[in-house]
Amino acid sequence: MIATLLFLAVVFSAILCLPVLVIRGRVEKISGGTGEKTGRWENFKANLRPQIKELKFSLKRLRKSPLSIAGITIITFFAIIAVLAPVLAPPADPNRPYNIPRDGFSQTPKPPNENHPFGTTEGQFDIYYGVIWGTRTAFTVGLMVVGASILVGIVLGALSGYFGGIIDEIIMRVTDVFFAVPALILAMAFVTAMGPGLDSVMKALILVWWPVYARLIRGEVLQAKQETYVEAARAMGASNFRIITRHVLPNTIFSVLVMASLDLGAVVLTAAGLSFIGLGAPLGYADWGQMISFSRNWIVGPPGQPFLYWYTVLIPGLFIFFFVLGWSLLGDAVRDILDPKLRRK
Amino acid sequence: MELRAYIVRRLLLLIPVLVGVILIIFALLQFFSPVQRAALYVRSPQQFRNLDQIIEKYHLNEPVYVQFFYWISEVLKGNLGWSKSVNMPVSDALLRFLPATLELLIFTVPLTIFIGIKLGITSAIHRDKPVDHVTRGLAIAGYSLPAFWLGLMLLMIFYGFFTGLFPPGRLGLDAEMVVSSASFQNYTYIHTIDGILNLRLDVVLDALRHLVLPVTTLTVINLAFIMRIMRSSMLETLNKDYIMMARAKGLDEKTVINKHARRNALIPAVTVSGYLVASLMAGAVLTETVFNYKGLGWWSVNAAVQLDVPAVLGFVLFIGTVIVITNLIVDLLYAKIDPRIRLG
Amino acid sequence: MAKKSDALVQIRDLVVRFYTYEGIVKALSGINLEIQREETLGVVGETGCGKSVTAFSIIALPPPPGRIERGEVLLNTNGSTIDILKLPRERLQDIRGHKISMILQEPSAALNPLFTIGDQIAEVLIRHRSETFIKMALEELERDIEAAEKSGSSFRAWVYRTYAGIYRSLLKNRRSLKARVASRIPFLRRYRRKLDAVLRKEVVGLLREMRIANPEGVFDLYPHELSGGMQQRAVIAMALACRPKLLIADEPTTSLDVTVQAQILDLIRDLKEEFGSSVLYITHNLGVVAEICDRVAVMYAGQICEVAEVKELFKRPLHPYTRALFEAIPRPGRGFVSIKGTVPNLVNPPPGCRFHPRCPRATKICSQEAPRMVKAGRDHLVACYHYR
Amino acid sequence: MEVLLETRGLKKYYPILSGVLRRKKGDVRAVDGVDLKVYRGEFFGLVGESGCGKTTFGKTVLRLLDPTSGHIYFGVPEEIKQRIELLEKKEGKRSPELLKLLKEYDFACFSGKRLKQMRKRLQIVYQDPTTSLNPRMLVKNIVGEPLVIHKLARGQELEERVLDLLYKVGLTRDHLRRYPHEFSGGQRQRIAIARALATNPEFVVLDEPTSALDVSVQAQILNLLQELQREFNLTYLYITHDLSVAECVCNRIAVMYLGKIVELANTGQFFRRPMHPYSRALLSAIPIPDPTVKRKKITLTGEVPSPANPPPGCTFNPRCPYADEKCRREAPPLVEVKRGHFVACWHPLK
Repeated sequence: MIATLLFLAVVFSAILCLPVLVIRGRVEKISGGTGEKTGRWENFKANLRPQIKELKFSLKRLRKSPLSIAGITIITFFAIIAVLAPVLAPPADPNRPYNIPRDGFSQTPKPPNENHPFGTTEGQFDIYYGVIWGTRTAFTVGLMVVGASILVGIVLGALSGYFGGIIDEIIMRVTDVFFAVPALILAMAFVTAMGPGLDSVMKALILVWWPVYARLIRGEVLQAKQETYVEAARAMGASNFRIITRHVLPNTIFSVLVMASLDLGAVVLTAAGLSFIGLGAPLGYADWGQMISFSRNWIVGPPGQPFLYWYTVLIPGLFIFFFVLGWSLLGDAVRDILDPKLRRK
Repeated sequence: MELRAYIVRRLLLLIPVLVGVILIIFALLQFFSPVQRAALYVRSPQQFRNLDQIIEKYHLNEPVYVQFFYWISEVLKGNLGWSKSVNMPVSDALLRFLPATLELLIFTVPLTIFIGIKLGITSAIHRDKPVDHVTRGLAIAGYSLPAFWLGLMLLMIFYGFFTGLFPPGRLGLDAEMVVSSASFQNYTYIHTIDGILNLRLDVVLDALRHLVLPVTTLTVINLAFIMRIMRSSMLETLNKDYIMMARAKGLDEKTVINKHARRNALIPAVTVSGYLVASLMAGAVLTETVFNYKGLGWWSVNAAVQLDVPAVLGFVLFIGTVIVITNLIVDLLYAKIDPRIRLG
Repeated sequence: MAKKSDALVQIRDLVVRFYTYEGIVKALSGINLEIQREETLGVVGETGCGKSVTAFSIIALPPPPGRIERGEVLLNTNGSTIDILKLPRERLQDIRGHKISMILQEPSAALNPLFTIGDQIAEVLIRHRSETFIKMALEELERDIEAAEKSGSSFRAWVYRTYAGIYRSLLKNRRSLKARVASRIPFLRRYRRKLDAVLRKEVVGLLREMRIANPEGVFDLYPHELSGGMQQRAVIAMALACRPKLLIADEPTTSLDVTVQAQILDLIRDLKEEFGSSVLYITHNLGVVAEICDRVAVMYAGQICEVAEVKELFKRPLHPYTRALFEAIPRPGRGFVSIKGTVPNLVNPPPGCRFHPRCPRATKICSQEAPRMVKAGRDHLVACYHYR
Repeated sequence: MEVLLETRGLKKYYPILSGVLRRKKGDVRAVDGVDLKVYRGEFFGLVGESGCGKTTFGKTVLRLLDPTSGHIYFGVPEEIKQRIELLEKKEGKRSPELLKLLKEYDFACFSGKRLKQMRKRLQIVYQDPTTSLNPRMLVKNIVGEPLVIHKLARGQELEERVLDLLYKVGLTRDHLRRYPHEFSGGQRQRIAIARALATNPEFVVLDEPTSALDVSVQAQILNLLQELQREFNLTYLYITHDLSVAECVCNRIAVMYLGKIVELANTGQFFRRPMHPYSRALLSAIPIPDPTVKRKKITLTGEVPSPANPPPGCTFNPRCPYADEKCRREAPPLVEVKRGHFVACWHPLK
């Protein structure tokens, strides 16, 4: 598990600092870095000032639109839960924190009481513990899949968009194939083949999700390629690699970020779907999808009180809903702000 | 003529995609031992006994490309193997469960597209006014709702609280009796249509009652998809000069929006509706499981859970073909609407 | 200062502001302008001086996110004077495309790509002159009915009579329910064919007047199938379809080639004579102004600095900015004279006369209070304290 | 006067693909065989209407577009060009010696290292300042990029050279660390010019540098270009459709029509007495900023035919009032009718 956390941190930082790195001309800095010590530092600070001004402008706009405020607050709320999970719900067995503690084996869910603040599910899994650690699973799955898909998508998308010709034709036909079958169904097939379990779900989702980014980036690269400043760079004698990294990607990276935030929600949804069907996490693993599947036959209470077992259905469901809602709101708001046409209006 | 060339080129592009889907499925097969793969070639239950005889017959332990050749010839003959979850050949199972999913889609697709476009346009016209924020918020909420959870909640309210108002499953017990009785002529196995054809209003009503919840779930989930595209393409169109010109011609706002703006804004929506069918299929899988609405989705989930590989792969192949064909139809529709493509 | 004059259009104290994220752009601050009958008034100025905004505001269509804050646009037609900006939406739409119509700079963008040229022109005719065409259709129907009765086929006569009935109801009320229902029913829908035929004849005649080769063929073409010049001619046909009193032309030839521009300028001049309409011609090219305009207004940063008869203006430019504009015209052997400084940012424009930061003759008063329009000769107004 | 640029039979065709297998059905002949000499230090004007191929010619000369056929010589001695022509006639395309010579001197055949080295000597300034600068790059990096690519300066020295370039084009130190969208149109074009001068080139293609700017800003840029030409002994290929500006700024003018040069002359000769019917019509169509002058207008009928299927013979014949049977059959060559005055017409006007 520590390995996944480490990998998680690397992927997360890759996504975040990739644009900053590329924009600020870090690459150029290294190549031109001989100047004496102090020169480099002012240079670094001086280079950063306009970018900060630019960022401030976007943040000012972000604060204005109501959708993005809601989005950001929800995401920060979940991030805090994910980080503080060991504190909020101390794991019984430290090196297997994702297993929900069971309090007996009876099949009827018990309502919320003092040592199970959110009650227990069918099979007495503590909902509170499961939901808290479920947040961490959601982040892991979401970031891993989106991160990996972005990396694969950028490479293939940039290649097929920039060079066109046969490469473009092949990569595009492969993405068409993946688009021909919906993500959930293809993932289902992969998981059946590779056997259930969270790792195979993640592998399946990465396999299924990269075409989305390959096609998005290819479109953006095709568009950026026609811009005059790319032809001007060619006129200067810039190499293809330099053009892609310094001109094409910095102008397309932002739409990838928008897609990433929207997709993070979609990935978590699909993963939860798979767990709901029973193909995702093993029994007792802290995963929202699985917790909802426990509540399947308890949605209709006995004749008298229809909502007797409301907690087994409602609580995990709300967690998924708000998690995905947060990312979608943020993605939608950021898209409006970053859209060059609307940006200056 | 440009349009004919466009169609033929789209058809030719179809073939590599289909081959691609088949290759993926074949690649997945390689995860299994020859014994499990033998199940693919079984036509009837008794054949299960002499599996090794089947392994020789289809050279299952020979190099991959040889197996591929035999496997393909079987698939083209329609033999997709045996589904142990429903004890019938995969191809027959496909035919048996298809009508149910079709019935679900007949109601969901038009509903989603119609409401999606309507909402998209209204929220684009009243940009940044309360209407816009509300509709966009609702659509995003719809998009973020997990399909299966929404299904459960709807059941809880309309089936639990209002005790049996809109039940899950496909038909009530008595309607089931009528449908399976001899007098009832099953033309399409789509109960609403058969009911009408057999003039049995009660069957139709009962089928509709069972359809309400799954259709709502699917529609709410996919609404945001169409609405967002419609809204941004409408916003773009409204800034165009010919809209300004239409107003300068003295046309009233309604004509400007409905005649000039809407048609141009529809073009991107049409190209994207290909993906809508794909996401509806994915949604159907979950919805049918929640409402145990015995359609293709329900069957595929059961097969997946019981590791009934031939069934799942047969289902994926079928869905892939269906979506590729719908994409083709959408492309042709796109060419028909936009004269710039049609006349090249 | 604006007395009750016989001018066709009087713009009084027009103020337009744009509400953008960077702040409120004061696009137009108090525009006063008059357009006489059968006159071509040129509006000249650099990018961002507000000439297009003025044009669009005349028919109350300021480009978004602009809003008309204050001012009147008085239209004097057959005796009555109405303020267009205060008109209810319904009456405003009756004027647009009928009394005042527009042609834009990019012809390819001004035509809807999904409709044929004929459709888009007929649309204007139906909107504003539907009575004349429905009457024409009725006359033809009457003739068909007699012919049908003479030839004894009573069924066809009956069909034509029902069509005539629908047209009469359309005459009474443009959105008559009967006509709308009829156009839904497959068989009855054919009643429109007669009206379409009449419209087609009219539109083809119009296209021929625009000197378009093969007007019959062009009627059924889509905009992307025409060249730039042809597209602009179609837009002009659309604008002049209802014999408007005023044609607003927003740089119609800037995106065309020189040779095609010459053809379009000739066309506009001849049609102006023939149709007897006034033209508000907006451009930044002084050569075009000299060739086609009778009177010229020079605009700078949302204010009008000088208005004069064209020969007078070219002979004796009084306002320092006008003088600088004429200096900047490239003449061989004299190199290029540029105006120092840059166009001001209109979010917080310079106080007083907005040209004072760049004006060689600016004094203290120029930066305190905006100069008023002063009469400096026969038909020559200038807004400057130090004109000479 | 040393010939800096010479093109021999330069052609650039775009294939028209149609039908199912995207078979080539024909060619759009954007540049259809152009022989042109530009002398060092000249302000050479290339004029014509849209679609005549002037921009394509400019970009092909810089190898931003790969020519279909023909040669491009930059500062190549005369006898080498003769040698190549001779070899081509005698031994045809395959002769090894010819290929060696071409590899060595014909810019159209350069590749890899040699092509990159050559790029230092050639630069381009585009029409629309907003799209020719990378919106997400600081001015410092935009102007400095050519120096970084050719490794001419690094770190502090790079910043000094960039600052020096900005001063030359009339910008200051505090413009260094700003994004392009914070500048006016005129200032952005100055940045583009600064970038073009970074590797102090010899030959600069100006692709309608001022047509997107207002008259007053245009004047500033044109003055700047003339000063820079004097200071750095630059040679300009000035592409424009605005003849009134060309008259003031160019010393020689070539008129292009449908991919071919129809007339080439000194500015004075050209504007006093153009000899090709198209040039005369072109000049007469320019509106004169003087209301008192009513000049005789030769308005051409119809519009520029599409370069996909140009008319046979002289491509101007359908619109030419003097066209006769010969014009319809045979395309006229570019002939030196008077000293320095070339016309491609069977009946040049007197």
